[in-house]
Amino acid sequence: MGTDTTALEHFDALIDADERIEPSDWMPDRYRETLVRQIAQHAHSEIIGMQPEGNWLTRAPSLRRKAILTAKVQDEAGHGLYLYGAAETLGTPREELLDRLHTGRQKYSSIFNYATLTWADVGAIGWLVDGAAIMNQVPLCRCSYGPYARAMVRICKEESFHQRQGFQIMLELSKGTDAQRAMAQDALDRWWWPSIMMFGPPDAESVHGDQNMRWGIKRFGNDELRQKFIDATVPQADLLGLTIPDPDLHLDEKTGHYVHGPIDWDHFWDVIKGNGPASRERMATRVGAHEGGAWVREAATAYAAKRAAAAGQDGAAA
Amino acid sequence: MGTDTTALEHFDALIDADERIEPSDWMPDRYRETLVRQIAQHAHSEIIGMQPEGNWLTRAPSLRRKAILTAKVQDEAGHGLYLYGAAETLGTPREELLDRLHTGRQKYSSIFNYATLTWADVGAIGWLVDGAAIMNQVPLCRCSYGPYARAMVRICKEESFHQRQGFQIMLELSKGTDAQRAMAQDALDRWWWPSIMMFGPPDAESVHGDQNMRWGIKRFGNDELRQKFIDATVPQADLLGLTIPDPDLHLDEKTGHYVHGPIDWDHFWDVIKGNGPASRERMATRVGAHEGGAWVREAATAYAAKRAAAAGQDGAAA
Amino acid sequence: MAPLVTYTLRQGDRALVLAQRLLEVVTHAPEIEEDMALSNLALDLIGQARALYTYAGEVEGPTADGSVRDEDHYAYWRDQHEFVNPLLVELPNGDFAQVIGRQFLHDAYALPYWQAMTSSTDATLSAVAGKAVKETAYHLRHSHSWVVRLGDGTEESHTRMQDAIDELWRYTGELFESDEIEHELIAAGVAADPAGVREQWHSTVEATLAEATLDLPDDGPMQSGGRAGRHGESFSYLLGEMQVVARAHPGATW
Amino acid sequence: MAPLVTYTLRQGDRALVLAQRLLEVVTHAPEIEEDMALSNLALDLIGQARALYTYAGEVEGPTADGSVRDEDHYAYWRDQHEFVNPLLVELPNGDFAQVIGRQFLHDAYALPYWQAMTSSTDATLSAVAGKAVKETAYHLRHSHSWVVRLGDGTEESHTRMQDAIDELWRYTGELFESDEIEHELIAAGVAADPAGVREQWHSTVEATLAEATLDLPDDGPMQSGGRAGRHGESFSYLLGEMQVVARAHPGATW
Repeated sequence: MGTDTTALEHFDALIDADERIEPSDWMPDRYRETLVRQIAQHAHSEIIGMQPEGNWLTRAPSLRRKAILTAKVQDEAGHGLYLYGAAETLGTPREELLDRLHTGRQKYSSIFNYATLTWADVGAIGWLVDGAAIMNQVPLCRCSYGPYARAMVRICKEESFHQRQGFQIMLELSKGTDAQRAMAQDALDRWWWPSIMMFGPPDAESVHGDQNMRWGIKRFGNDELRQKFIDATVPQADLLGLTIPDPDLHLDEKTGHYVHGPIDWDHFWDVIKGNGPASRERMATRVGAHEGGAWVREAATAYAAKRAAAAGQDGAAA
Repeated sequence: MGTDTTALEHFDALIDADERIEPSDWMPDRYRETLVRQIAQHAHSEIIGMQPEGNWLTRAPSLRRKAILTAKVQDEAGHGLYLYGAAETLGTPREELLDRLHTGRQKYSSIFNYATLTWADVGAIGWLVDGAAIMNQVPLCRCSYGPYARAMVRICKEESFHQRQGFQIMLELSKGTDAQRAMAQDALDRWWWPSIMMFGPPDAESVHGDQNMRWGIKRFGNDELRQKFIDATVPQADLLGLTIPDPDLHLDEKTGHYVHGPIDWDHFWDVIKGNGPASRERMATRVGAHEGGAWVREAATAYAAKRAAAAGQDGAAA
Repeated sequence: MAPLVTYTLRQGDRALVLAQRLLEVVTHAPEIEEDMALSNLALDLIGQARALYTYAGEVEGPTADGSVRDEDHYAYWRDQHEFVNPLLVELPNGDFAQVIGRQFLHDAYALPYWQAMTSSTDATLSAVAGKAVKETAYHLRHSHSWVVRLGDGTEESHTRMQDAIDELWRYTGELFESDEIEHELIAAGVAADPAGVREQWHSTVEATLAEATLDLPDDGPMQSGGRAGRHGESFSYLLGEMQVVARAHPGATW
Repeated sequence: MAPLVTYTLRQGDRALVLAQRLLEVVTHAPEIEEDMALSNLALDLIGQARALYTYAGEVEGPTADGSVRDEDHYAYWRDQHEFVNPLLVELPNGDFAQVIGRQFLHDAYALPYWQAMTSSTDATLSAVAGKAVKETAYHLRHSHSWVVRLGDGTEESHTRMQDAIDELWRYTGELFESDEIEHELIAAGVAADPAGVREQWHSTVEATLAEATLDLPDDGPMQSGGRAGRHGESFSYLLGEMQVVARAHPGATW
């Protein structure tokens, strides 16, 4: 490869041909930085996302649900690891990325700053939050950056299973006792608006949209994905016999799309800024686990060093 | 006061006249050491004794019972403080006594090394353990050492109230649902033998008995107190409709006393040695609270010193 | 539910939930005197809760079967969303500075609150207030003293105390919220006006923090929701523990 | 209750209670790989418990109303004294060394146990054993590795790991107890002989501790009672938490 211009032309050509950029390819600094941030924040979201559902592992009301939820939380840890791995191919080690999370320089999806108050919240998260995440993530399976796209393919497969399980929980509750139905409705009441906010603010207000679109990091606008999600989800709520907590929600016969009421974007930005109901708790748990576990990681490092030294000596002696 | 011999004669005269020895009186070293140990271990028992019942404060099944139990645990803390105060009059500060507890050099009543597994255990402890403690303690209200005797008078008053409350719990349970009756019987099954062991091994095997009797520290033998307790308690169990877990227990028509089956003294010594079901937990909680609270006590000391220094300066300036 | 019932339950739940947190500390306090003090606090708060729950039952009136809900109904048989305490009192226990910080910020509210309530046009609430004022004065003296000792003690205690106040601050706003439920009660002289209570609270807190050489936090966004039955994640654990024995034996008496 | 039922429940409870303690650690582990490993452990143990509980229900046979007790009956509707797990697995979580220590001492028992049970004359238990052996081999590899890393890591990790093993030791004896309930089952080839299992357990433990530069504790008095339904004080809290949602909705399906 000759000059930077040639490298950029080559890069642009790959992008234009909808081909994958791999770790060994040249890439603009901004592309690399944007991806590191996006992939890392996605990874952080998986890790932090273990907490609201992890909150119900010990209390799951049947052994089958306990097993399914445990498998889900385990998957989320795995997703986090894949994604940190993908981010590491761009040159930043996991430890540095975690440090950015712990010090607030990188964020995670704000949806996880809400509290899971009942067992039905576990169902609502699977149904709505994973549902919204899938909407956001399926397009990323065709993201220009290879390692990220491949991680997303693996993740999307598992996440659609999780979403079905969440919906199953809601279905059982809505067919169940009065108390179960009330629990399901209450969870929907609390998770609906935060879930549709997961797609981010209206495109008109979005900052990085265009460049990310051009680079194949983002494929669809926020509003388009949000609409897609709502159109898919309203019939599911009808099937459950539950009421979406939006009095303005109605079907526009002409367009065939559901029109929703005004979203409280002030609340959205407030939660982004760290004032969500469980924001402090999420970080305290994450940082607490990391700092509390430092002696364990140090021990593992020390042990590995001892083994390496012994192997070195064995090699020398041999 | 002239020579030691005169002091000893004076001391013996007080003892023989059943009068009180006060802190300012001369007393033999062995008398002082024995009392420090006995009073301190009594204090330790009150403090450690807060734990088995404290274990049910958050789960008491009615607000009235919650309040009564809270008051009881608070009283026990108070008893501990009175007793440390009494021991301190003999020259050993509380901090030193607590240190002896925390390092195992001084003990506490072994009865508190058993676990409270259900709400009924709270009733059983009040009924049986406080009942046995009262048997042991009422004679101490006439102990030769003044501060100890006076502390015991205050304590006995409150403890008989506690015992009645414990019996009330058992009464409600035994008149209640099948599950409540079963809970009460199960608690009696687990607390009976440990309670009658509270009086200590048979007099024939007791080490310090005679000297302590002569000094008015101990008034009655272990067997006598144990008999008294059993004679009082069996009719109470009958009233509750509960069965004492001793198949050999029967009334000796001739003597009018209840004869009990063999006591497992091996188990008693095993628990004394630290192998009770909750022995480790009791010490871990106590030592944990003490060590965990060191920074708090240091702060209080530092603050007091600052205030004293400021007052000194004010005094100098005035 | 009638506004007076919700209002009364808010105070009762505030007392009971705080008592429950304090009971968790007993046998774990830094010194025996504090095991005593905290259990004494809890005992007073349980007493307040019992009086308020009993009153709520009377105001709600007989149920379908003719019985009146008693204090234990409200404590053991309501679910999470029916508890309407402010979030401050349900926060999990942290270190002793956090326990004292929560207590102090609460007591500095509760004293002027109960003082104002001695003038309530509701005779029962006014009577509860008469007793609670005396108790709360002692509580505040105790928590104030500890804030000062810890704030002006050692470097470690100062840091812990400041951290505690900083973390707790976002839960203080909710103490002074009022909503439609309370507006008519305030107008009727039944409920204390939160604005007046807040003034005294702030004055007490400002003075105590200054004496303790601690910084007064700036007001930032406030957490809220408890008074509307929306709690934090730790609350369902608290409730589960508190209610487990009672609920295992429906209809039983103790 | 038939000896086979009690015996089966002992194994099922051992698995479920241990899984429950592991689930408490998830999101609090020292690294993400451990959150994964511990949840994977828990998942396997839950699976073993489900199979064993289902079998216990079949062996117990239909109840008065003709229904057979299912896995959820045993998990959610039995009381404390009916759970017959050994005390080791119900111990509250301490630091990571304690969690690993408990796991290792357990896995070193469970592997030879399940290996022996593959030869059980009871076809169901033998089938459960076939699956459990594979899972437990992985579990033991994981816990063994951590014992070695922590024992031969830093001074701090060594101390913590030694302390954990020393504290846990008094709970190991119960794993190898047998009573009248088990004697006939052992004689019939249904149940593994604890003596044989103990030999392999001891051999594994001795080798691992040596590799980890840890001291093998002396056998002292052993704690006991779990297998007879007499638990420690922390167990009622574990059970209360595990069962709270299910018991709040009797008859509901999930």
